[in-house]
Amino acid sequence: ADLAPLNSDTEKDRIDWSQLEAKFGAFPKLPDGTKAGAVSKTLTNEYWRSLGEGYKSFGDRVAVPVVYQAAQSEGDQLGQLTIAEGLVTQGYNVLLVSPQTDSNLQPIMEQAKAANVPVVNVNDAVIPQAEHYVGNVQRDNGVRVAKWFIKNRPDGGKVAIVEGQAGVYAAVQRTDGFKSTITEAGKFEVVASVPGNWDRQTSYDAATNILQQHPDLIGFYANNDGMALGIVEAVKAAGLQDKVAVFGTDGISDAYASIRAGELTGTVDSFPVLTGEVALESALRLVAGQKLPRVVATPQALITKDNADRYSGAGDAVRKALLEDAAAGN
Amino acid sequence: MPVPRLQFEGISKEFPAVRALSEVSFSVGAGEIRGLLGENGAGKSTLLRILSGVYRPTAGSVLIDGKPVTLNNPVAARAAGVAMIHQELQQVPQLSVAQNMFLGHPLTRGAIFVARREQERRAAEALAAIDPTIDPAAPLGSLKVAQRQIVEIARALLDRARIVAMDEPTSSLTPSEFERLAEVIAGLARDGVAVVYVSHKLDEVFGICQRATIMRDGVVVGSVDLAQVSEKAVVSMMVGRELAQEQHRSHASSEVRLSVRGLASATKVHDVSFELHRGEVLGIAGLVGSGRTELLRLLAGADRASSGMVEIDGKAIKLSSPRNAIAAGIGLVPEERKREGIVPLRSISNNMALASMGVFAPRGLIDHTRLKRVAAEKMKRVNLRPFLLDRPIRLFSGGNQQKAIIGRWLAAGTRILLFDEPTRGIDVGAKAEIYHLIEELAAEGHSVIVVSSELPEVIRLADRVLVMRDGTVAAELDRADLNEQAIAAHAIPQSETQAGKAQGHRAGA
Amino acid sequence: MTDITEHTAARPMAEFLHRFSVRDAGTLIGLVVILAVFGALVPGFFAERNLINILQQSSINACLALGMTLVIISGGIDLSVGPTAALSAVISASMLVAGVPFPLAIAAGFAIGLVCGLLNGVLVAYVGLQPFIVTLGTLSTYRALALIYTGGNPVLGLPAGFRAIFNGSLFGLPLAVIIVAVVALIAWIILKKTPFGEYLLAVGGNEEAAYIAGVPIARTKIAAYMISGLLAALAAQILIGRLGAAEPILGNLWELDAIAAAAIGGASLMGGKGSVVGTILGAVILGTMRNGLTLMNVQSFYQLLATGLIILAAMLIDRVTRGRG
Amino acid sequence: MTDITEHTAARPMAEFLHRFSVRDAGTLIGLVVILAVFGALVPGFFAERNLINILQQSSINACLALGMTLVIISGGIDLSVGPTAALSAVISASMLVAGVPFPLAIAAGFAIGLVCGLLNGVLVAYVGLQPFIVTLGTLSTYRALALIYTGGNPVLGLPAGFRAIFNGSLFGLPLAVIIVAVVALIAWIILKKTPFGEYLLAVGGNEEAAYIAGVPIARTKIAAYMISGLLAALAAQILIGRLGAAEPILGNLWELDAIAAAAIGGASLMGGKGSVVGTILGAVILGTMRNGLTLMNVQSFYQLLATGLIILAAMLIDRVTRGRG
Ligand SMILES: Nc1ncnc2c1ncn2[C@@H]1O[C@H](COP(=O)(O)OP(=O)(O)OP(=O)(O)O)[C@@H](O)[C@H]1O
Ligand SMILES: Nc1ncnc2c1ncn2[C@@H]1O[C@H](COP(=O)(O)OP(=O)(O)OP(=O)(O)O)[C@@H](O)[C@H]1O
Ligand SMILES: [Mg+2]
Ligand SMILES: [Mg+2]
Repeated sequence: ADLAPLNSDTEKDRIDWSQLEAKFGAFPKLPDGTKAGAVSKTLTNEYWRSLGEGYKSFGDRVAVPVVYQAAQSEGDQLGQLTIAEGLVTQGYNVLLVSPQTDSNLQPIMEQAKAANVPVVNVNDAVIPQAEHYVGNVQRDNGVRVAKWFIKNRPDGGKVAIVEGQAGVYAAVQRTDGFKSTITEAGKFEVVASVPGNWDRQTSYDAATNILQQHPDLIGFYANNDGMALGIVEAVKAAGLQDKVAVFGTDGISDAYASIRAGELTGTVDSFPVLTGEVALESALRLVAGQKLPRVVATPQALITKDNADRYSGAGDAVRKALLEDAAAGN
Repeated sequence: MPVPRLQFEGISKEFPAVRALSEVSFSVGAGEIRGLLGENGAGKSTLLRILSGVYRPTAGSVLIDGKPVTLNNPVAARAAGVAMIHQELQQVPQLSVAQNMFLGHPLTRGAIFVARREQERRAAEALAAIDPTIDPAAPLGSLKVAQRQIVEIARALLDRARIVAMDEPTSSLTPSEFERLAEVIAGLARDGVAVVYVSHKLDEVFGICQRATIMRDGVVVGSVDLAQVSEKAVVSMMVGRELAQEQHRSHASSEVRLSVRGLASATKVHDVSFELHRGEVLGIAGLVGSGRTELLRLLAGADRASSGMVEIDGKAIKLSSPRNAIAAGIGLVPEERKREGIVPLRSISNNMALASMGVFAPRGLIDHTRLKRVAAEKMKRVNLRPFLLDRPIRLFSGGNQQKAIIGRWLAAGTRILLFDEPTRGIDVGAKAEIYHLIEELAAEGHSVIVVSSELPEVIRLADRVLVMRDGTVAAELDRADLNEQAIAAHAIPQSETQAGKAQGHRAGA
Repeated sequence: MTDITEHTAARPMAEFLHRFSVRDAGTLIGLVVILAVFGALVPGFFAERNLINILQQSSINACLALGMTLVIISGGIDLSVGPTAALSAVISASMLVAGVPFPLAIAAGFAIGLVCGLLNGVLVAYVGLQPFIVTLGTLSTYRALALIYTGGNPVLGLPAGFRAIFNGSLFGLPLAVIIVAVVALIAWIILKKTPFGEYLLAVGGNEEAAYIAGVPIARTKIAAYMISGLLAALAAQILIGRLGAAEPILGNLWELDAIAAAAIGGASLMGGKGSVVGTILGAVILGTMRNGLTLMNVQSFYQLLATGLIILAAMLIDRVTRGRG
Repeated sequence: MTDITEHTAARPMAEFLHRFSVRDAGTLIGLVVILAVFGALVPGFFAERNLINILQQSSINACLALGMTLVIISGGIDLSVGPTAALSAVISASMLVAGVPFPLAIAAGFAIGLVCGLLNGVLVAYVGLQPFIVTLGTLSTYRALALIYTGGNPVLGLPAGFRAIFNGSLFGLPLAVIIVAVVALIAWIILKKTPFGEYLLAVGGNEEAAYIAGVPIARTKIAAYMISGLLAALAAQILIGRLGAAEPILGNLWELDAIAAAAIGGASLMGGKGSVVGTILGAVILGTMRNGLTLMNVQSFYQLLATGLIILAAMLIDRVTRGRG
């Protein structure tokens, strides 16, 4: 039976991560010698390294070895495919993949199916044929930041977006979520939406130019934290740190540090370590024969100076906080 | 007997697959001007390149003033007192004349900045001896070949060396420039410098050298006192046989093959008209810069004419590219072989076949067997040496490269051949072969145009001569009227005729 | 006389060198060394399945590198292969999704490749701009066109029939590998056996001399870029057949891999020199390396390190086997 | 006689052309056209503040492009500038964070740049490998080293005192701009006034002739790569001063911008040609374009398109003003 192409943001067959245990019971016993292979986008971004830590910590907990590989750079699509194919041939019991693009790991789906290995698509780009997806809703990143502006800047004003690499799924979705939400609110004007190419320096220059043209700007939204931190420096250099709010995405540790220091206004943390744990847990449940829904949604939260401490403790503390959030329904 | 200034002892040099020099030994005294003669590929340049530190010998040693010297690189050679003028111009077109002359050992101010003015002044001094009109500040790339060669000579003079090696320094020079160079060389000799002088122009060698060393196939066949021997004897030592003195024979018919009317280029050629017959050899003489090369390039389609028309066999043709010209049966053997002639990394056969690839590939694929066969045949005809058809052409001596280019047009079945200085840098033996070849081509019904600055060459070959001056045809001389004085009289602009008269036998350009 | 015997004796050797040059032998030795090292370190490296994997994974780069080799031989460079592939891919794909018959959609993709190459070629050959900078400009331009055309979204849902064309197997070998092998054979024939190949070598070797000898300089150069564009389009078809989707950002950094393969294989960026056999070996070296490093589970930073070092090592090995100059 | 007066009359003109070449004038016209277009379209484009912005944003690329120009003139290319900068940045930064005195940490960064350049230079000059492929190899290698050294993390928290060094202003101009202007002046002097500058031109223009003339070929090339490495390190210091953090992935694709600036400014990738003035103008053209497009809020796909088209247009304008050949 052909599956409909997956849209992780809207798929009906989904479950929140917090409900896994409730619905499918305690973690099952695995066949002996189970090992998991994981391919990430790149290790040059802390987000993906944290995801790997999540795999590893859950793997250690249930005594499953996890191999975690990554392409040499973001955008190295064929390199990533090569890696994934290598993992299939090497006989891992389950594959966790975070593809560079929606389609570059497509051939893996077929090869893995032939080898009877389940594949879990973890975050970011979405393989249309994916039978299993664990991750957050990309669009929601932008939406959350837009909502902060709507709530905290009731008078509205000019805002600007600094985008990631042109054409990348996460960048497109996040930008769109922010833009449409804030535009609908009425009082805001998106005066610029320009490429930052995931690059700190490019974002710095772009922000400088935007600020110079719109000194009355009230905020920036950047598609990731690295770019947001570049923007923060530009804002400081322009002497506007009290007037301009800057938001990033991902929740890397530097972003937390900057938030605590009162420079970065906030970021949307999607909790990569926890996501990694949940993803591996889901994957191993599949290996054990459980039938999970197609999408397991992982949490995210808008982090600002007020709540930074709540979300930045050791793994279990965050897990607890997020479980509370989930129970509270936000 | 005093210690010789320069002594070669048992020098051998092997290249992959070629033994260029074996056991070369001879010596040159201080104040001596020694001619070094030999056919193309005899190993003259290789020997001098060893002397100037560019190549290292496989065996043997060089002694200067009786002491063995190690010449591992050009800097060491210069430090040992050797200056060299290379056969291939070794210059950087982007730099100025003065910068080129001082390249590698610039004059500096405070050991940091180049003393540009001082360099230009000294360069001008050195140039003045031969051609004072060259501007030392001009970019070298803007100079004509002849001027570049003068710069190369002047550069060697700057060094105040104990030994000056000159590898065909006059291949692009006019006789009057040669006269001035001869004085300069005599001056060097008076100062005790040992000069080694390589040239294919025997009259030059006889004019300025006391003795000459003659090489053949990488070995020294002997050194002779030039006062005691005839040119003919020297030539037979060089080529290993007697060269028959050939007389001009005309094969021209009355049938007009090529007809040119009012041809002009945007820059240098004005209103040139002439006819070329089947089987005719038409010489074009004139001063350097009179527009001869440019005229040939127009006919070869390499440059675009601004006006005029060209007919072949009565049919008007458009010469908008070399391809058109080749299709119409015209082929050019260019003046600057290295720059416009050869594709250095490709073999002799491939260089030969380049203009007639279509012929060798009737059904799209190159018939290599046929190509090899034709190449072997044509190259035998032009007497390529060494006879290695698959060897990259860059490894051949200049004369042999020229033979391959001539072979190119033979293979392409060209009916109208344009030769621009066909024997520049080519030895007497090969020269005779090329003359012979040109005659054969004419006899077969080809039409030939030969541009040459060597008047004896023009007179030897041509059925008829056009003399060019300032881009126009100043005169047309029939065979009966051909002599050097007549050509010179038309070639030299009137105001200069007085000065020009002084230059006796080769008052050509 | 002596001359003649000498040269007949030298002939067979020269003939052999002509067919499989010393330079290619150097590259082959490089490949053998790398294979031996991985074979020793990675169990199952020599499994048939894995060797086929290596070939398949090298095929796209090999395809591009062949076109790149021709361009490099002509004295140029083509940085725009990735975006050309992307543009060709998204246009073919959107036609396929719209139900256009396969041959037409594929032909359209190839046409795009040719047009992209044509533009590069015209700017280089007729306008006389530097190849590096022309294709740097079109690199951005073509990518932008692909993004604008798709609005940045991937084109999904390619028909299964289409995918089968480029994605099947024949005699146990992936079709992509066979296609690229055929392309390599054609490229080899072009370079060794046709006037056009000779013209490429001549134009890259000495443009002025080639001009005087009647070589159609502009047409030769343009043809080289068009072939490069066409092969980029072919690579794109193979890839979208494999992936089942076409993305506007496909082909990122392909140019560097293709240039590396050509250079490892002996092409000189000064023009006039390059080898089809060498380029294929170069592409397989790069593919082997990636495969081997992945199987050894080398972390990505160290893989990057290894990539760099192996490019340098391959060039060094080659330098040594071939001797100076 | 007439000759002599003629050529002395021609001297001042030649002198002038020597100082500000026709080619540079072409580039200047290109810049003026672009400025005029943006000035007409973007209100406030000519505000002093914005012009300073443009200079500041061009400064890093200009700094790299100057080194690139010298390398290109010598007949080479340096693709590894970005990773060299990254390596230098993270090592300086981690020393700064560890409390090492500024001068020492900065010197260490510069030393890294020099060493990276030295390695490139040695592989090109002594081993005789192709510059493109050597620096393609070191591009990966140096990047990998930067990533391994930092584990992929940025180095944060640079001391404010350090940041002030490269981030201040003088006479209303950002220090970065002044530093790069001084570097440009030095580069100009090197190229026009010193033996080394002549050697660069000679080596790139005709290596064989330069060798025969006794130019120290290897040392000249190595020095060019070392200067390029040093300027990459300087660019890195300026950047981390500005951003307050050093990332191992800093400098991605810098090489393309630097090459584009040099090429727009008239450097020929065949070697022997290039101009300091032209390169600076080229860098400012690229900077102006980015600035103008951002101010016009051009959507990212169209910015990419504009980047590509403007590189092509700049080359075309230049071609026209300069005439064929
Ligand atoms: N770099 C090289 N590699 C291989 N063979 C070479 C090389 N240089 C010269 N030769 C060969 O060495 C021989 C001697 O060449 P050389 O240039 O010394 O001759 P020459 O006497 O100067 O000739 P010409 O009068 O044409 O200048 C020739 O057979 C030539 O092909
Ligand atoms: N590179 C150059 N730069 C400037 N002027 C040149 C250049 N080459 C040739 N010229 C000019 O063009 C004119 C015609 O040169 P051309 O080479 O056609 O003369 P030629 O009669 O063939 O001389 P030669 O005997 O040297 O070949 C000369 O007067 C010369 O001043
Ligand atoms: Mg010689
Ligand atoms: Mg001439």
